[in-house]
Amino acid sequence: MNSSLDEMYRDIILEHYRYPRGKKPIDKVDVSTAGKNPSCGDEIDVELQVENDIIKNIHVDCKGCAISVASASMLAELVKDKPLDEVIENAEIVRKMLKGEEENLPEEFGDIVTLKGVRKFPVRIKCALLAWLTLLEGIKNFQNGDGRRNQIVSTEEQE
Amino acid sequence: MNSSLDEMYRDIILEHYRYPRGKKPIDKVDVSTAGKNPSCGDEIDVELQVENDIIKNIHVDCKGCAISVASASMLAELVKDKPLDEVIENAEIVRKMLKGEEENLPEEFGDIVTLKGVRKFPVRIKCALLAWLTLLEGIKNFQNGDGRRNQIVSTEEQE
Amino acid sequence: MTSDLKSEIMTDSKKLSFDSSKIQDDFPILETKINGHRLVYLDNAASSQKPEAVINALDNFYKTTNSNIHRGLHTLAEKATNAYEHCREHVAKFIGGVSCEEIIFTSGTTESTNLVANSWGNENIGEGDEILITEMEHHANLVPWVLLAQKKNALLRQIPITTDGTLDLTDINKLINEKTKLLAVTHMSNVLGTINPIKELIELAHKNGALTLIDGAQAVPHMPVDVKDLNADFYCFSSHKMLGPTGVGVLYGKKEILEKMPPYILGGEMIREVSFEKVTFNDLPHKFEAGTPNIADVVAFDTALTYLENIGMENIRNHEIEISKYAIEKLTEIEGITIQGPLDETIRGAAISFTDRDVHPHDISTFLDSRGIAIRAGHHCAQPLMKVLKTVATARASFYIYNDRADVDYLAETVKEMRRYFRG
Amino acid sequence: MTSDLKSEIMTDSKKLSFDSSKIQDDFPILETKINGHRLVYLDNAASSQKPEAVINALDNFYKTTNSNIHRGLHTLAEKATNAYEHCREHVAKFIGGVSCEEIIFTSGTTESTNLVANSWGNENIGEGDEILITEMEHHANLVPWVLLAQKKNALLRQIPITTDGTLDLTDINKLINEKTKLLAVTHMSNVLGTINPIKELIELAHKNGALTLIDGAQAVPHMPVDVKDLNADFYCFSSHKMLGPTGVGVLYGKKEILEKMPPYILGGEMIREVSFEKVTFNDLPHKFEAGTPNIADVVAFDTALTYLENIGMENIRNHEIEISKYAIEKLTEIEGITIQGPLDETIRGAAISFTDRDVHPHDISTFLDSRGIAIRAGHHCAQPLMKVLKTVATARASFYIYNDRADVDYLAETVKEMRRYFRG
Ligand SMILES: Cc1ncc(COP(=O)(O)O)c(C=O)c1O
Ligand SMILES: Cc1ncc(COP(=O)(O)O)c(C=O)c1O
Repeated sequence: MNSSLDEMYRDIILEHYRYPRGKKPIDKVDVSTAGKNPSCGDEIDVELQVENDIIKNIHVDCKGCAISVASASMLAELVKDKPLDEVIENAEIVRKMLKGEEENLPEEFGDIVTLKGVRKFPVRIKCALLAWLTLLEGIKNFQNGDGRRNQIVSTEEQE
Repeated sequence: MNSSLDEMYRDIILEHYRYPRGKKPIDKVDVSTAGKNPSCGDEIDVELQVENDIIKNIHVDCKGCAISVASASMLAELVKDKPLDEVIENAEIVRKMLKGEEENLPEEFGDIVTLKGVRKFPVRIKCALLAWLTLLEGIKNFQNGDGRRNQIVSTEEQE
Repeated sequence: MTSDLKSEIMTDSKKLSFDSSKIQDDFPILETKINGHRLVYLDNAASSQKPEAVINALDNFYKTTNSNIHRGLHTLAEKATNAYEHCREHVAKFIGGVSCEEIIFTSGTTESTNLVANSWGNENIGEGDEILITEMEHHANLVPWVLLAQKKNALLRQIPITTDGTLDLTDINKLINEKTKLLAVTHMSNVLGTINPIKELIELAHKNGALTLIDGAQAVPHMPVDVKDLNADFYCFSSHKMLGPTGVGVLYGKKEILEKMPPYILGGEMIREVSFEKVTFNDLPHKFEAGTPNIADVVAFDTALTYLENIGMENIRNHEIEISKYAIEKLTEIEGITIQGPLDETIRGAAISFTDRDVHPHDISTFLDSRGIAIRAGHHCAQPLMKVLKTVATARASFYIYNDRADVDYLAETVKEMRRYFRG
Repeated sequence: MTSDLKSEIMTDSKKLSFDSSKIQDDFPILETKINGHRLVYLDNAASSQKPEAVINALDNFYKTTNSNIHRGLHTLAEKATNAYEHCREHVAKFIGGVSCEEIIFTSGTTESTNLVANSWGNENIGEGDEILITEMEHHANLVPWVLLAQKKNALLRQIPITTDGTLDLTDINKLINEKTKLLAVTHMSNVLGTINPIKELIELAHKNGALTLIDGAQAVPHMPVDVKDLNADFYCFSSHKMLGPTGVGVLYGKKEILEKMPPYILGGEMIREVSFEKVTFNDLPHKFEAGTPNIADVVAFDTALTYLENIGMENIRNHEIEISKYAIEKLTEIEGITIQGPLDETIRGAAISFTDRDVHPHDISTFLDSRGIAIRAGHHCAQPLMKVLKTVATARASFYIYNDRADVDYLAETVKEMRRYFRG
């Protein structure tokens, strides 16, 4: 009973939700982006410290539902110490998985595969996407020499 | 079977429709009014020759359905040689009968009582009213010294 | 004329391209008795009847799925949202495979044309611009343009009609010119039945830089329509004329045009973010669908589309060509009766207007009704056309999938009886 | 928590002012199973469920009466017209005995407010004028005024709310002043449940020469409303929130005001005469009802009104006072849960928003749904209010006639279970 509920809120997700990673503020901020999900009200701030096109440090502050918080927490775990280009590819893989266009994730994605359960709740896919879209926007701005652009990303424009 | 149809199109009505009275043009026109029923398209011209506040002569030209033509024909028959004030009262009685507020008509109204059958067809009441409302408007204009006013009466405004 | 005649001549109906008498069984209302006679419903251009499947779809929605949509996270809200959006996909496919973002649900054709007039028209029509319509437009595709032209000091021009009820294209190259900003034309006339050469007109309009709006209220129910092939910029129609419920209409618009248009009705669901000072709008198509939509009726409209597809729009068109031909034949045989509109069944639909030299259309209608036949009489919301036709009203018999040759025979016989009745 | 609890505590429901469990039998959808549980539908502020009588009314209309209305002379057209107009009379009586000319059918509350903004507002709001709303408005009674104020360079002002979720009337004599042209206020908040002191506000507005529009979408379904006694100039509500079908709304307007207003949607039925140059409009209420209306749903709405009257609006109000009191009691007992809106059940309706200190409303909603409970979570189309409440969303349980104390108990137990689930 309620298998789809428990499939979405897997223990791993609830664990990330209760104890999100990346909460610790970082000293040096090279990229700063905010994202939101207007229809749900989820809000996120993503900050990166970038050295030689590698994410040295990440701070994520997400106010939202369990899914958006857990997804942001998993993101923080995954992208630390990775080159920007690889992170962009990773984000694309997650987007595809959430949309049902990708089934198997590389080993290194770890817990992230548990976000699959969201697919049974189409309205919640946006929540899981929020952190990833915000990160992508930040990287794009950074690569355009505009890492601290003060524009808020909205999931509804980007999906 | 079809009793309500035959009640509306009584033989007398069909007879008036086939051979309408008041068709003959008159020489001296003191009052001239046009009326129409925009939703149906019925149109009527009523012309009066008035002497000492008495309708000496009447010409009615009605293009419309059997009911509006017959009603106009009966009107022509009834009002000839009558004082204007009495005609106004007569028209009011007809209006009341058509609206179901009056059951018995004075003897002199003759065939007009057969218009009662229209009450079973509410959309057609306007047709039966057209000639009477147009006549009333003409008399009103005449009494205001404006018998040839060029404004078209519409049943939909007046009902 | 008794209803016995009906069954006698029923056998003829086999000649039609599908079996209308079988289809009749799907329409519960056709069992109704009207003034002691079986209902012969020939008022389809005003509104069609509904098959049991559509009525059941409504019933089923309210009994199993009903909920408000879009913003809900619970099971019913999701089911209702999916059912609603499924119809949008279906409509998009039905009219030629356009994108869902290009399908806006309205309350009817009238609201669809008004949306374009108020949103696109208000921003894009200016002084001296020309809007081109035809002399055969329904008020829904006329009044918004009359008033917009007045408001903007623009010129409203009309393509005239010939005596056979088709568009007179003699001066078309003057009528469509570089000042023309919009061509708004009916695909099929609700009075004359005429099917207009829309594709050619659209091409000509585009050559002159004008946009095009097609009033498809009478076309989509009766023939295959591919808005992509037509290359229409806007295309409007109503559910209730094509077996669906009342209260639902469609506006198709090309995405790049819709995207630039300001919203029309303001409220919930059409905004992205709002404060007391600032509003940002939602994406297409939601930008144009404010408030709680007519959810249940949209869901049931989906079923109506399926029903029509199962019969096949091509078959429906063929059926109506046959029945028009037969009806025109039968009616023109009757002394005193004149058909208003083209007599060639291949360039017209099955909405057949006629007048009687001696009897007013309202009397015709009342008489036919006493024999169980529902037709419409009046100006059919096309007053300017009536003036062109030099009449105040016509009687109109309009046929659909459940009508057969027996219905035509019964109509013709009853018209004859009617003439005897009134002429004495 | 299993659904057994539900039947165990069912006995309690007798204390309510009428027997909701009997009423439940009239609503077929309530037998639906949601994720293995009986449906407990607490999303009534979004849309209510429909009794069998209303569903049957639709079915019956399409099977016996369906036709387009007004212009038809045949039997079905007349029957359909009568049925449609009968509902208008019924609505006129239902809201206090106004005239039929003052009742305009729209597609919903949203279209009703937009009609007023576009027709009355566009003509009567000018630069420097003030429109006064409140901080608790639904987007339907907010966005039209934000954009109208922008367009006209008018000022949009808001009556603030207090921390207990009622209107803060401290500065009301400044907020309503001689510049105020319109006061547009919700009768009952869809988020907070607050019932506003409409009658006093209307009086104050009138003293200052302003007109008043009341958004009654949440009030008319739940309590007796007499627009004459309130002396409202405009009053709007939706059928789908009061047991009726989707796609029908009402705009009540005082006759002398409606008469002066230009029409809104243009097309058939709303005009008297039209040529290519000139248009004259039909009488009220038809002037505002262009095109084929949502006939079947209006006819079924009539049945919804009868159903409500048979229960009695006073009884419904009492029922909801009782159930609100009980729900507030039960929910406030739960550690971490905060009710948003007044706690005094006598000044509020049964739309009860709450937040959880630890769990996001969307997670609450998804969890409750897994147990068969339908609530809504989000901004409820009241984004500015969310800002005032310093939250991004709330969870909202909204009750109606078929909900009983057992539903409240089950909700409270499931909320507790939900907290255990998410907090670990
Ligand atoms: C207070 C209030 N006003 C207006 C509306 C809009 O009603 P509708 O969506 O039926 O147009 C709603 C319902 O969503 C509401 O709760
Ligand atoms: C050609 C045409 N256009 C527009 C309309 C208006 O459609 P609706 O009344 O559904 O808005 C009609 C139907 O009456 C029509 O026949």
